[in-house]
Amino acid sequence: MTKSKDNLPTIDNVSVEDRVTIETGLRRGATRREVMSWLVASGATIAVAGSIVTSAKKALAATPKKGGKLKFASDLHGPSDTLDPGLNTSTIDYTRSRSMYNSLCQINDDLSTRPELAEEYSSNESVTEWTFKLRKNVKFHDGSNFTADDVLYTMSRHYGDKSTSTAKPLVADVKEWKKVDSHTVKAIMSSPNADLPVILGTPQFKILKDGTTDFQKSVGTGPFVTTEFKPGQRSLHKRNDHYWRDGANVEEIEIFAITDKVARTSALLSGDIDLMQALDPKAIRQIESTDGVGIWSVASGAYFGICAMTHTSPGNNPDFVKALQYIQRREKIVKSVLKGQGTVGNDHPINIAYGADHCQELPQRTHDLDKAKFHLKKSGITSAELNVAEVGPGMTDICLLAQREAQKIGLDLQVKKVPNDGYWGAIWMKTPLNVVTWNMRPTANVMINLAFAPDAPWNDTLWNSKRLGKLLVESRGVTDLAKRHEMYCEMQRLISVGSDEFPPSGMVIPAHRNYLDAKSDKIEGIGRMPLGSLGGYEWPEFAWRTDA
Amino acid sequence: MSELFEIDNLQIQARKEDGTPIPIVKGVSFKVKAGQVVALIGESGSGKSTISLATMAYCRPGLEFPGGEVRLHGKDVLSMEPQDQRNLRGNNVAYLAQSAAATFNPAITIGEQVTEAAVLHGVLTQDEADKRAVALYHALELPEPARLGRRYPHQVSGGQLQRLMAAMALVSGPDLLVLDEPTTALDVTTQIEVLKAFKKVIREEGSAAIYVTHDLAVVAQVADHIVVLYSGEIQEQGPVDLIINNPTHPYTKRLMAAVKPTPKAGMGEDLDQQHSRVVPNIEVKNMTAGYGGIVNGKPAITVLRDINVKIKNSHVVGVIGESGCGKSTLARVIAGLLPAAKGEIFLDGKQLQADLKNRMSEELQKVQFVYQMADTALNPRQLIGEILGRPIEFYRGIKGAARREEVAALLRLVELPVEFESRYPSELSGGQKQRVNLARALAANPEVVLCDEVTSALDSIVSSNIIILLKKLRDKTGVSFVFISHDLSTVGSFADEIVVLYAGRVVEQGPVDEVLAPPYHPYTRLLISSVPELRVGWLEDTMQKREMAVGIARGVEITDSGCPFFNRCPIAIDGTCDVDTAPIREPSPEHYIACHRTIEEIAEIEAAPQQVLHGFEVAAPEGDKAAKPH
Amino acid sequence: MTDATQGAETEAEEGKTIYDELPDAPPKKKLKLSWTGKIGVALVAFWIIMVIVGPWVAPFHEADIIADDSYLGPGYVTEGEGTHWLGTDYLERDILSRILWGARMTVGISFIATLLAYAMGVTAGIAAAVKRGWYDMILSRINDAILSLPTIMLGLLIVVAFGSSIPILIGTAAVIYASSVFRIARAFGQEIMVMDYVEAAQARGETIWWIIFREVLPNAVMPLATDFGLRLVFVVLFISSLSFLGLGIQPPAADWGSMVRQNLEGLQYGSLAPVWPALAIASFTIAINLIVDDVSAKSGGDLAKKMIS
Amino acid sequence: MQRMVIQRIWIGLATLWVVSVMVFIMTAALPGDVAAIVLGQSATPESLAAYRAERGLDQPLVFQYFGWLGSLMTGDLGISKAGGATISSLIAGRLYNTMLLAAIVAVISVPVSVMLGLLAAMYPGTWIDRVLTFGTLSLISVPEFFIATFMVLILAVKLQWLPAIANISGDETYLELLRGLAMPLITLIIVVAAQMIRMTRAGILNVMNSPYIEMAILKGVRRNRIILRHAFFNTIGPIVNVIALNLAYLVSGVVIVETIFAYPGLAKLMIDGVQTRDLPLVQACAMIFCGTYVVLIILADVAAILANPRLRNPK
Repeated sequence: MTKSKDNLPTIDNVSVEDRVTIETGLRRGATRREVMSWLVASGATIAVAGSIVTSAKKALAATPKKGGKLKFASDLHGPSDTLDPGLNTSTIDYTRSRSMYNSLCQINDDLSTRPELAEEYSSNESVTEWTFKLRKNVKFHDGSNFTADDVLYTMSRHYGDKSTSTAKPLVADVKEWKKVDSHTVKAIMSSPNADLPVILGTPQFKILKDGTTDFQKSVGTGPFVTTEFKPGQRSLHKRNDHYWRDGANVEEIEIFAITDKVARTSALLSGDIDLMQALDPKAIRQIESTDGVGIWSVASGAYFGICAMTHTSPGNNPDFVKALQYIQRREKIVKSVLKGQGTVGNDHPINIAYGADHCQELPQRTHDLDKAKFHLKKSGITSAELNVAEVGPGMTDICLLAQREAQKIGLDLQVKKVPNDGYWGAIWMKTPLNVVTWNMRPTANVMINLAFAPDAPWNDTLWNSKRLGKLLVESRGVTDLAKRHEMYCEMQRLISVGSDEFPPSGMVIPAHRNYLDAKSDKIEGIGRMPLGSLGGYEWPEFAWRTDA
Repeated sequence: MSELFEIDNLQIQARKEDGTPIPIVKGVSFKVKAGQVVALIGESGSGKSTISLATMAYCRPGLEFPGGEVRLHGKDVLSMEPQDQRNLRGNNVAYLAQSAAATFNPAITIGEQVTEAAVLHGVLTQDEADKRAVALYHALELPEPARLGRRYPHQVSGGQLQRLMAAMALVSGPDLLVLDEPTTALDVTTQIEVLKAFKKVIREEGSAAIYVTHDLAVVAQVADHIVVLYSGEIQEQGPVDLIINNPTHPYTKRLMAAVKPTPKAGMGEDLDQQHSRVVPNIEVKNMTAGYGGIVNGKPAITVLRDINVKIKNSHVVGVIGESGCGKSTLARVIAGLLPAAKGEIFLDGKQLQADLKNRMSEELQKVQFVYQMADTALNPRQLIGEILGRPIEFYRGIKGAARREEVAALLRLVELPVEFESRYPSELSGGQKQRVNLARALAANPEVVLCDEVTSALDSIVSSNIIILLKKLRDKTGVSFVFISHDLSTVGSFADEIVVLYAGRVVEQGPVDEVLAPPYHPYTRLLISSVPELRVGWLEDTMQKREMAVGIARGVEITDSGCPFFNRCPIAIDGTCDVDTAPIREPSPEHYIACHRTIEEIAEIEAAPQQVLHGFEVAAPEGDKAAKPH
Repeated sequence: MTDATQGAETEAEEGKTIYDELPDAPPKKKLKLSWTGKIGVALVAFWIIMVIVGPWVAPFHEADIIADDSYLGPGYVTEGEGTHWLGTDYLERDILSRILWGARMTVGISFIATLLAYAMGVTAGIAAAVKRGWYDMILSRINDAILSLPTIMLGLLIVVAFGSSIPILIGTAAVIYASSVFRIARAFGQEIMVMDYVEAAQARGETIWWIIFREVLPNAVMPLATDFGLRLVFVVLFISSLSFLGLGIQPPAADWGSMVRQNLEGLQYGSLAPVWPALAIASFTIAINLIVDDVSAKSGGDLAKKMIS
Repeated sequence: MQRMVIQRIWIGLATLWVVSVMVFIMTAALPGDVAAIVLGQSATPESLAAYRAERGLDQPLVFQYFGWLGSLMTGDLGISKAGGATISSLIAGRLYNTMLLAAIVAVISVPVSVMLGLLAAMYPGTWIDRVLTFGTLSLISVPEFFIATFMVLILAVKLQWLPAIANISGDETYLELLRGLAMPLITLIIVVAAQMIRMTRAGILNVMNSPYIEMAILKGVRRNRIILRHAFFNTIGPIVNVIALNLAYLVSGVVIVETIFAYPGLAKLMIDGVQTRDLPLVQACAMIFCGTYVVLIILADVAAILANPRLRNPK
């Protein structure tokens, strides 16, 4: 049984900005006509606008039902599965953490923040000190009360040599965590940072019980209690009946992984699972043409990058990098590789998904073999080896496209496929030409800070731009939006084009990908927060069954 | 007598690649009357086995029946329905193959295999069949008939297996018995044993038989009628005494000629004294050898004890004994293939290392070994030219054209056409292969050639030709031969000296004429009288002889103390022979007999042949002879 | 001289002229292939030709991403490009072309790998049979060790350690399958070692190498040849199962195994994209097995046919 | 025979040791270590150092090996370097699953395939033979992941008869378990049965050359009896050997099936172990696999001896 769905855009595939406008508008109770008029004004046809609004309404309309069991299949698991948020690296970890812990602050779909375990939070004028008022009468699964000590303990795990936290750098600029009283903590910053709440909303900063060390069966304050945890096999999470707020709709969640993507899709199609992460773009057609299931695609700033290390040949030659950028068939990649579930990239990480910080002024780089030939000639380079691992669905194919184009301009680009495991340790940032993929980060500043700041530990191309570093720090304090936009625009230009005195970053970013997952129609309440799969891993608390 | 069985203008053919037929049997016809034994004789390749299988409407894969009839009770079996043919096999017509060892299924008990046919064809119930089998075991004089059925083929001796084959064939009381070379592979003593048994049961069962062999002497003992075959055609046929006593056809004559004469003094040749030397070529001094780990000069399983043998150059020393007596081992020890546990070996007076790994190339070159089975001795993937050329090149460093010349010379020497150098062993006949096998040894320009049973696996005609060749070679090359065989008459006709081995010990040795003339060692005696003569009724006569009484019935027992032949010796002295090692007597220079009896005693016993001083009456098989066919 | 021997001699002289010694058996027929066997030979021949000429007869380059869309059905025509006789794959490439190019990878690599495996396995195996003792002991243990681990595991270990370049792939397959070859070769070797002609060579004082390569090996060729066929099939399948872990032959080079793998999604909505390469694999491996079956167990079959129910 | 078995056990232990060394060296040779893999893209020099210190990865490899060997002697499999769970807890359930699957497959496939093999050998060249030969050929000639996926699409996605995955957890009813296992079972049975059928057939036809078979024919023995009584008993040795190897494969080699059906078994676990460089885990699996192999081979030899009177009761 297949049915054809009309190809009109739905709320799923409008830009984040528009979406936020529409949804907030509708929430504020704007009429359908009002919202449509905004859209039409912004250049959409009536039909388009209509379908968008309909889908948006549908998303908001229904009220959650309680009960039922939900089976979620992720793409990767193994002996390294862990319930230690500090070591979380994979979707399955994030999702499990989200179901059993809470954060201080929670990130909204529009990337603004709202309080979670922190009742309220505020900073001083200069944004050098943040104060968090903690919720009272929140209980951990073992019944003990949540207090400031738990926060301090949690934060302490992200500092010091003993710390294995993967998020250390994010909070490096917090000088000290201070306990004011049993339910108040202060964060003293070394430099102003307006983004701290957002950062604390990222998975690694889930709040643990003071003194937790055994993560085989750990306790949190979250909506679900972990009743079974077998690394690399599965975990069961029962609804937390004493949850401190009204959440957790389904009775139980089973979380495991089906590593074979074909099998994963089949499992969804056959109804053996309700929710799957990482849908292979190849399979979209099949999902779309089958009743009872649908794709869940969230536009985001996540991107594929080809990194030309700037400290060595060929990446230290700006012309080579330009050639590499001009041979990218960006539209083709979005169409053929991503099957439409993505947006073209402009060789810098900050796309429209970052809203105001995105720089529309910067001209879109296009596929131009003549320019490419010209720059290649200028660089005098004729062959290069590109190390590729399938770090994201389609990475290899993107490189294959590039390889074919490279041939046309007389560049012998050898694509060397390497296994995923060990890639980050042995290939990435170590070989002259390699690939990378980044999830979207809550703010442009965090994103650039992670991957482009001169002192960033994960500076993909070892690109050292003092100017960028300066802008990055300054921008954090700036509150004037126009000024701020200008600064971000310059950063994006530096990364993508470079300036007269500084070469570009050596990053080639041909495309940004949507988070492409799939779900059974029976499951509602999946959010659209664009920082990770299935609405930034936020779904466990809000998902519900229509057939419950 | 009615025509029980009739073969009428039988033709059998193979086909070439392109499908053109190659006739194997070309219109053969003969009859078998009830109770009659017809012998098909001829050398291998004459099609006699193929014909014998045709009696059961069976031919080997790749063969086919283009024409002719095979009638049993007047009914043609070739044109029968497959079902009926099957009911025929093992029921009306039963088959005894040449090698029982191969034709018994290693995984099934003897009893089941023997009774199978009768039970499957519904001739007998299992119990009846078992009873009958036991009866046949008795009749065939097999040991422990009651328990034999529960044993597995590998647990009984070759001779016994051969007789068990007979039981297997006879169990369902067939009208016709087909025996394909049933005794060829056996020792003379065993052969007699088996022949005797066959003849007896065939007589008792009253069934007709087709007896396929190449050995006229054997035929003379068992057959009533003889059919002489050559390359798929009948040369001559007629009643046994007619053919035996005055053969007319040249081919039959030739077969007669190839029959081994009774070994007796003077059958050999006086050797010319050319290239003789004082130092013997090879001298073996009180050597002990065997298998398994050696503990203070004594191997786990001792095969040879205190052997002393001299081989004068350009002499032929024949080593004789039943299988398992250690004669092959002796050759292997001399060749260094099996290091001796104790004792020395001298080559031209120089002591040889026990293990050939430690011998020098020229020592290896001087002593060459010829294997019994040319099939396994010649690498099937090497051309004759390579097989012969390699030792020439290896030992004598002759290469290229010179080497080819040498090879050609060798081929001429062994009377083979020079073209053979570019053929593979599989393209040669058994005799030709054996010649190549010899040539390879000669290729090394050796001083001593050790021939291990080189004629045993061959037809009488072929082997007699080989012997003739060997004699020529000895005279031409002046090489010394150690000629190992279980066939006394062959040895007698070729050797200058004879060493008689029994159970790993030398019981008699000396110049051929001395050894083959009285006084004999009792064992030598037994061997001599076991060689079948080309004379109807010889079997019966010889079975009357005293030495047969105990000699045939029993098998070899390796003993540590006393004379190993004790249990088969008609003149043994209880309490002495079984306890003390026999003293060495020297009736004449260089002629030694190891026996407790003095030469005189032996002589006078020889004079009065019939009384048995030790052991048993002629073993009469106990149990019911009344096993009649239904 | 006695009459008997005298007679024998003269008769024999004359006999030789009239009656030559007869050949022991009717001339052996060389084995003739049955129709199945012939089909096998034809198919194998076809693929071997493709290994050589594939890229030239293929309508497109294996890496051309030119079709209008992915998973197009057989016979679809892309304007200005040409017809995709077998349709297109997930990345809008022409399947027929990739299969033809792939022959080079799949058949070629497997073949070389198997050859290597034999070179190693047979030499070591027969050497073990000839030398015996410690040499045999050590080799056999290492061999058991390799055999006892799942092939795909070893594949993973080696390929991940050294990267999945074509030489590495070949080496990996060779090493892994050399161990099973070793086993067989050793067995045959031991059978042949008991033959007198080997002992004769040893008695002559020949070197170990002469014995291995001139006496033993030539006699093991036939049985090993049939095994070679089967082994080749296993290698083909092994390499395709490596591609299941993404360790097989690497893109854009097409090999049949990874083609099946990468297009599996196609199956989910009835595209034949993964079926074609699967057929290619099957056609090749089945062909080889048909030949092997024909060559081996033939005589056994003949005798078996003579059985009457 | 006892002597032989004991000797084999020693040889087996030697093999186990060789394997442990081999696996250790190979795994250690892989690029990146547990820390690098686990922390992945978000690793920093500091966090790497901290992680290594925490999991005792900073000791020299040789120490690690002998440490492992030592604790193995005391029956302790150690702790996963990746997740921190004890190896035994990781393995326990999966070992059961693997053995369960292997056992069921064996119980079904062995008798069936031996019978079919005999059937094919009984009627060589007939349609039965050709069908069996060609059928088995086709089945061993297609990658198993193709067979498996194909089946999933038909039986699970299209017809929705069976679940597409078999991530059994032990709390299913027998029916659920059976339904879940159905497709993995079918796939594996197909794969191993095809092999064993062919081997059985070949083995029998091989024996058919021997003179004692001709003798049986000449005794007028029926076809079935020739095959079942005369030929089969002399083929048991080789056949059992093939069976043993196939069973070993069922325990260790079924990665693909485990992956496609998300079946929590050992093979996939070992792959995961390798991919995370989790030495103790990899070693544990390797030991289990090698052990199984050794035991099966010994059993095969014993069976061969029991089937062969020549070896069973010498003169």
